[in-house]
Amino acid sequence: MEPRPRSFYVLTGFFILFLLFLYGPTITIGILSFQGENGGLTFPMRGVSLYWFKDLFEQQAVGDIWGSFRRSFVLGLMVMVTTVVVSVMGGLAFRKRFPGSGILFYLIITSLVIPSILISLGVGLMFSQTGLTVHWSTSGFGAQLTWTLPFGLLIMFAVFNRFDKSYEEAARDLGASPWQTIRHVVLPIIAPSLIGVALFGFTLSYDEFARTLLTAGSYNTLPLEIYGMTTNVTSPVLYALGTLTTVFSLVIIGVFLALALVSNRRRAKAGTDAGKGLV
Amino acid sequence: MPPEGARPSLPLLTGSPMNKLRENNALKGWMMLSPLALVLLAFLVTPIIMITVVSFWRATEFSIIPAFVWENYDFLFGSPVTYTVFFNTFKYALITWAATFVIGFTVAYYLAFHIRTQTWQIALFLLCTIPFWTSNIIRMISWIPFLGRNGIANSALISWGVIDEPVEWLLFSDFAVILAFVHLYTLFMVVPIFNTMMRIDRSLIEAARDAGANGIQILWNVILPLTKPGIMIGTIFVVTLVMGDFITVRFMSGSQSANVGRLISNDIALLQYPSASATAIVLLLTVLIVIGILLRFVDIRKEL
Amino acid sequence: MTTSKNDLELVGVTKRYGATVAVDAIAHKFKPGSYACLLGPSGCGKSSTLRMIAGHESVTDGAILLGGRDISHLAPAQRGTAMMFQNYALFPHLSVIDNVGFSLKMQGVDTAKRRAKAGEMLELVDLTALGDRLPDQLSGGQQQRVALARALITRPDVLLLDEPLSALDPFLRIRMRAELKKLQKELGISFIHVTHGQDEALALADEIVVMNNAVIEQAGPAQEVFNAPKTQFVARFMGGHNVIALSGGHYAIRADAVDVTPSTQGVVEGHVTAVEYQGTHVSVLSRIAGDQEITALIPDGAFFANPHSPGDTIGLSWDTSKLHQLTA
Amino acid sequence: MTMFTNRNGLSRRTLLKGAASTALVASASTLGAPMVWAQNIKDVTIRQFGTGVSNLNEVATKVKEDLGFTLEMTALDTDSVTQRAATQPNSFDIADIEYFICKKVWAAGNLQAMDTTKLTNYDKIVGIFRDGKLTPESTIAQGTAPHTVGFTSGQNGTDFVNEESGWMTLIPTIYNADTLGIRPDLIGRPISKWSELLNPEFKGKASILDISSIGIMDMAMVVESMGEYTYPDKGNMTREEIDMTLGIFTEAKKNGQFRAFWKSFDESVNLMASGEVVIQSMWSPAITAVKSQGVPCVYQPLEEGYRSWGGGLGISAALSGLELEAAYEYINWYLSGWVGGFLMRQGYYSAVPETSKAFMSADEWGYWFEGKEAEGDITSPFGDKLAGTGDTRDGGSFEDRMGAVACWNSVMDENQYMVRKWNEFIAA
Repeated sequence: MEPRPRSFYVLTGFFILFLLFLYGPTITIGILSFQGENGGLTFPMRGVSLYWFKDLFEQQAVGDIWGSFRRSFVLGLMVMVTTVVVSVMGGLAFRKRFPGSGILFYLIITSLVIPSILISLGVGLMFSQTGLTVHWSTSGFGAQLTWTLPFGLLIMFAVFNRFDKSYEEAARDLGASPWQTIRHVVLPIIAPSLIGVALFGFTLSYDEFARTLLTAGSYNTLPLEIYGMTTNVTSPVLYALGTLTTVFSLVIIGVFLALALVSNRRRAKAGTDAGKGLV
Repeated sequence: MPPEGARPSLPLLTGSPMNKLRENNALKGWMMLSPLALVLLAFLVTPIIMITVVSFWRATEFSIIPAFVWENYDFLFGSPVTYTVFFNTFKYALITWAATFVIGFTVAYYLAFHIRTQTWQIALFLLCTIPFWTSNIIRMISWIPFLGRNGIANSALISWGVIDEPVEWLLFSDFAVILAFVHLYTLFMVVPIFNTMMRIDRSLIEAARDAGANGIQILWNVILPLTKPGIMIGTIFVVTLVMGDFITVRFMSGSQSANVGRLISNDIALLQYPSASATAIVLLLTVLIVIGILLRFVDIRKEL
Repeated sequence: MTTSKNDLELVGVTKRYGATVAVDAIAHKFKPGSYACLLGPSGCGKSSTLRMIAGHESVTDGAILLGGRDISHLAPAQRGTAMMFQNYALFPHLSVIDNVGFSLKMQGVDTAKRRAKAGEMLELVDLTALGDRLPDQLSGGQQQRVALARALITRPDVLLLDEPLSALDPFLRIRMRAELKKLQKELGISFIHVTHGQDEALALADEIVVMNNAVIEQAGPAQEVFNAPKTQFVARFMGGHNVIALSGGHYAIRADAVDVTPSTQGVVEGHVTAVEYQGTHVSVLSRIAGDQEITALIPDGAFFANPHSPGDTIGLSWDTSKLHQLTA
Repeated sequence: MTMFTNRNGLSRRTLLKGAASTALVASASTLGAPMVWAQNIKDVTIRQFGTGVSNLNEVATKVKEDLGFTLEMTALDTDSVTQRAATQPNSFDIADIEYFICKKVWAAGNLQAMDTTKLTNYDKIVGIFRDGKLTPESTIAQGTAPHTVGFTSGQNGTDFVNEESGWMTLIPTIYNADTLGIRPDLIGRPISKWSELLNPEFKGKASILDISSIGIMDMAMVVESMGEYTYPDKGNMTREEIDMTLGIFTEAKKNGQFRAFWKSFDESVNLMASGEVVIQSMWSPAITAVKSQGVPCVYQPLEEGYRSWGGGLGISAALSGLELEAAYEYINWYLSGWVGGFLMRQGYYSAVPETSKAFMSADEWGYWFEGKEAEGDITSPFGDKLAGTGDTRDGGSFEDRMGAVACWNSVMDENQYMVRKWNEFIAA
């Protein structure tokens, strides 16, 4: 092993501090969610219990946590699928410049940088002025896409910037139609990145607050419900929910990682080099 | 169609067939992009137009009335508070940017250049991202028991004898706001910088060392300039997220400070949509100008 | 004994990565002021050796001496070596002139002086006109010359070149070969050039060091290594040789020392398996008893006067004095 | 046929069932036999929204039990409630809103007037919501007193009338008298005036709420108490009065008087419980929540009286037919006592206290309504202990508290101006 420079140890120290900073609140939440039955939202702990987790599964005084969780989950899946499909199509199309592609590109950037509250306000106004009813699966869905699509597209741009075009040329030489080329060559090669896009699509949606605020309609999504709870709930059940949603997010990441691993392993078994086409 | 038809370099394909091909490209491109274009049209362009239109409307307590008046803008530009609030917005953006940049760059640098195996790089990187999967709101409010007058930080400092009286400015202050921003958004800086750093050819570092550059010189003359695209992308994320925020400032300042986002959200809460729209339009223009300036330094499409 | 300042010696130099030995206790003294090639197949340890000399990899064991001092633990810039990288490693964000002047900038030389100096170097490599361009606006050959200028500006005693020609097309490669050789002669410093191409090594090197499996198989003047390979590996790797197992052991014989005769008149009888026209020569590949293959390189005139095609039975003959016994 | 809008994705089967029973209702209604559709009402879903104060899931559960139909509850913060009531008429069937919000949204036409003859307990509703007087001798407090926005001229009225016209805008449900909450242990001396909020003694330890229409009233109470100014009508300030009031508070804010402003119930609880703040405007259940964490907290009655608020249920203008009937049935049930008892045991008051009495123990009634000493532990409906033997309620009996109301939460004519100035105050 090469010897470590002194800066390594300094930076390791910095990195550990950074992790502490990052994890501080998460750990605080984690600890406080095991607060005893009579404990409050702040320290000190009054005993240790699973009471608040149990409480989470019983009916709350207000709101509907599990309903909102279900909606957020469904919405997350909707957004995820749409983001993947639209981003791939967009990424493919954007490889060539054509009239209008520049404008669309700047729209994507605008969509990425526009303050989220504007989307919320604008979509809300648009629906109310045209007499449509806002609903999480229509206006909320669209509003979230304005945030997840630019993300997905940026990832796809990065992927296609590094995509070796000779694979496609080879496929075409071998008589593949454009669709076959995409289906049998391009998609398998970019599959690992698609898992990334899907993960982003899901989690960005699952955590989105501002864009859903005025566009979700009668039924809350989970972040809205949590926000609502911060206005009404004064018990550690809020932290139990926080801990549980973190665990849930971790499970989701785990599932995606496992998917990536499995697909890699299957490839390795099949002995192909797919996925290596990205240089 | 013979396969050669796809090769525009053939001398046969000049003139009109070439044009046809180009048209075809545009058509195909637009067909592939139509879902994207539709979403952006329906949920980005139309809402912006809507906001622009409404910003000229009049409002009552409970409803908005189509009109064409400048009173929302007059009020906005006429109030000294607007300038304070815009100043605050820039202040938060700038300080948060500086902090996230220093932290993000250092962390990315450490991961990219001091961690040797890719497995460890990925593992440590994932470790950084885990806290970002907790709900933002919960992450934010969990600072409160930490920073409060009788919070963990103050109790610890007092028990160590560093201070005698609880430090008040830890919570409900600009410090708390920026701390929360940095906490929420540093990852947006780490990811793109790490990504660009990972693509720096290691032989460039060796070449610099060969040329006699020491660690700091390499950092300043090679790594920093080569990381610029990542820094720019991270900057765009952090600056726009901070400038558009309205929740963090409210929670962490104890409602004592405001940025433009809060001005808008307060107006929305009070059903003053035209006034909110006017402020939103001004905010949007401000953000777009800032981003426009940043984009002059980096070709996002090329650098991804 | 005098030691000149570009006297480079490797003493038991070893590189281990965990349990893998990349370079196994090699020892060699390079001839001062000469053009040396480290030749070998990929993974033989030649690049690691070069990088250890340059200081980009630590030496696990042994020492590297330059001009009599142990440089094994010095920083790259303090060694008196300079390295030219395989892909040139030009800084993409700096102009040609700033790339060349980079090391001066690191020393804190002021801009005017730096630029003047860099200009001189560019003149040396014939690129004065392109000083303000960015690297990716240059052709491969131009980039290489910039890299050369950048390495030479430090006035190294030894210039280390890591497969410098591999990224060029064949024409350019041959031209650059000549230029490198010329430059080395002019500057009078040592060049150590890593390559896996024996033709490149033969064309350039005063001294060839053949490496295989982490050790030096043979080192010596180019002609000696080519004409008198010590081992089967060297004989095969240098090319142009047949390795034949005879009763006394393994022997090498140059392909152009093998004659094709009618089947009964040769030392051995062989069956032609392939005929390859190579311009000035024709290579005739044949199989002899014991399942050995022998290549004979016949001047094209001689061949076409008496052509053979695959399947023919021929005789192969040689002057036994041209047989060269191999040690391993 | 407007009776069965296929809103909640009713299945074909329910639609058929509905159609069949519509015919039955049509034929049976002349006979006055609502029993027929009672079978069918189980399929009805009523969507209600409001603040977390009263949009409790227990109520929905009880409705399912007692009435058979489904009540969907959405709890929002005060601002979102206003927003939804005013701008999203299709997103609810019943709006659980405050009277001052009603003043804002009634004219938007999103709600329909309710026929008091269909309300079984109308006569038992307390005077506050009918003629504005708790007792015949009471004076009516300033601000948006509920009775001033409680009635409209007729079925399709969009105005407000001052007399009991038989058509109500909101059916009153819940109300209370608010005052300052304090931490007696950290203050250590009696507090008796609103002006204490700006006392420099509490610099950096005071708070008020950041909901303009409520906050401005608290401010007005403070300004009057300081002797700075006496408002002709706190509930309807002039621009000068607004500027002056907010000016005083902006000054205090700049001097660091406030630790934070709160917008949600939970924030006020945490500010108080953690000791960040020792004196602030507060809502009664928040005091309860602080106490249940074992932290001493008092809902301090003050010399100048209380700032009061009231809420009620409004019916969406879009509601008709069977669902409208269900809504009336729900409202009648709401006033019949169970909910009242449930709310009163948390420290609010029911609009029809006498029906609620049946759903409270004598001790609870004595403690919460009559201001008597508790004879045993007083617990909340959720089982938390709120008071022990010998404790009395802060502020005393119903008459003592509601009789000392100085003003009601309100929306003033210059509301828009006030809102903008409030926004500036927060941003200053």
